[in-house]
Amino acid sequence: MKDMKAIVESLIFVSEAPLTVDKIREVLGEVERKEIRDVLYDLVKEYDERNGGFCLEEVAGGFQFRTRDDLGVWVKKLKGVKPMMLTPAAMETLAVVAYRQPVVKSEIDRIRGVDVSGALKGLLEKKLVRMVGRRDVPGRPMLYGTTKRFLEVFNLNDLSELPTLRELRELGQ
Amino acid sequence: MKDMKAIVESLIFVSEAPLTVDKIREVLGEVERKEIRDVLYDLVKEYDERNGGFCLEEVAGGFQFRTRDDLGVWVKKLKGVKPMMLTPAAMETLAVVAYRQPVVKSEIDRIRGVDVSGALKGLLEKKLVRMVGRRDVPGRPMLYGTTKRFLEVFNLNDLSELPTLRELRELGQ
Amino acid sequence: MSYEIKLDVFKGPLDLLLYLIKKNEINIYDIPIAFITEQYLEYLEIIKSLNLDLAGEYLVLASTLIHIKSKMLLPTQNDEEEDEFDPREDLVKQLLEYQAFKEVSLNLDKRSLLERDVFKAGHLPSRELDAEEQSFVEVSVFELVEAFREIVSTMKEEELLEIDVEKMSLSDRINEIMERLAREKDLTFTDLLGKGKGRKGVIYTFLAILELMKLRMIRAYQVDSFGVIRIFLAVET
Repeated sequence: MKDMKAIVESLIFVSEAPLTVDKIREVLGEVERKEIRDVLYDLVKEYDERNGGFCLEEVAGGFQFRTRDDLGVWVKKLKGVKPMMLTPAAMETLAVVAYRQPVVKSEIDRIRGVDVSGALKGLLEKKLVRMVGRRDVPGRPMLYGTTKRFLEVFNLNDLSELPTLRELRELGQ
Repeated sequence: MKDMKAIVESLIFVSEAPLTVDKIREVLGEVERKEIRDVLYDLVKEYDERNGGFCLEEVAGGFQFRTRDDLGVWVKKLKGVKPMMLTPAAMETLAVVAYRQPVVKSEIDRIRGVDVSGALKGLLEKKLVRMVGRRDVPGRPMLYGTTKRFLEVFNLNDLSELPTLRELRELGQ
Repeated sequence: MSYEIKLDVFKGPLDLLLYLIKKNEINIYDIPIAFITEQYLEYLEIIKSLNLDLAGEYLVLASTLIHIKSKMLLPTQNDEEEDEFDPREDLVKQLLEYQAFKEVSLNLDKRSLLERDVFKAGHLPSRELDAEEQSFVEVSVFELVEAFREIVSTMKEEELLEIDVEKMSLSDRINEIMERLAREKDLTFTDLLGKGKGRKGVIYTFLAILELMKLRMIRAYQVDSFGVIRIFLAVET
């Protein structure tokens, strides 16, 4: 397809969320996934080498332009916004949800040794955590897991990219 | 300033509206306007030559990344939304306001040969037209003119760049 | 009403305990319970004396520590049993697990977070498209009067008695409304009329709105009939 690289680039550019290969294929019509993927990795490499104000990153199962890591200070100066802050308590709660999902609140409470209601509510509001179902035990408590937004915010492609911790693996479930 | 080009690029990238030289200067601190302008035109040229999915354009007194004109069909396909639609009546009314501003409603009525209340209201709501004052005659009728948003939507840097009436009609589909 | 200060320094009793263990360079697998309990309670006292609200969990852990301490003081009943149960075992397990997650969370925090360290393209917001899909209808003075009548009818009787003549002039109210609109872009009718202004205040506000509409300085719209009435500035400031 003529100009495919430019088209793909423009599609990513206008997307609010990371753009998936499938979505691109939907727009382009009959094009091989492999072909799209090749174009995408070409672009990633090109922006990487250019080392400009932003780069193309594979995140949350899709592709998204993002500002270069070290330019964040300038952007913050422009936007004058307070960055999204997660308190240490929220970050810990999120870590437990991320590694133990699907997980019930009482288990998070137990691990953190505090009532995590407030932190959990904040994470739900920020759409980093969501309810994924109910555990099939008496009382049918709610199960929590992380969202696609969590992957997007933390620059992860999928959950398997979460850094593993030796201690965690040893402790197991 | 080291990396100024990348910084400027990232600032434009994250801006919602076209970014002005003044605003960039505010962020960068003590840098000559001329120096910023040079960097900007460098970038414009670079993107132009690259001929990728988007380019950097000077618009509404600032700079903004925009998808390449001829790729619009693909973007629309992705978004599945209709672009801003202006009825022929609205487009004509807008044209009158643009070319005759500041202008009173009765004058637009006269030129178009109909009562333009409805069309004018729509343009005010879309923020393409605004009230700019009152004419100093009995009844002190309201004067209308175009907005910054008008320049942005029609990709004009300033009013002197206004296309001819025929071109304008084509733009509005 | 108790004055509550959220203490962010410690993330919970386990965090405090870990801190004390680290500070005193204690081997986590062999915690001197008596010593650490004493330290822990001392910290709780300090926190309390600072008038900080202490979550119940801190006290729960304190009692757990005291309980373990007392168990360890008891002479083991059967000396022949070699691998006796260590009363600290559960606590140590819990501390290790918590410590692991604490490390994970610090790791997560070090990543390039979107909207904190990196940013995506600033799109011409899609909310503009949303806004265009709602077609506002300009409301008539008639509908304003109806909304006004409703607000007045819900006011309490004693508010009606209050008469305070020269507190507020119409032009003051007009200026106030214009300033608020310049700041907030659009306001609902009820926002502007507000509560707690008394009947006179409400009337003045209403008159100010009418006057501003007559001058075409502001416009009132609603999405559907009997919907919320929104007031917009009709002139760019």
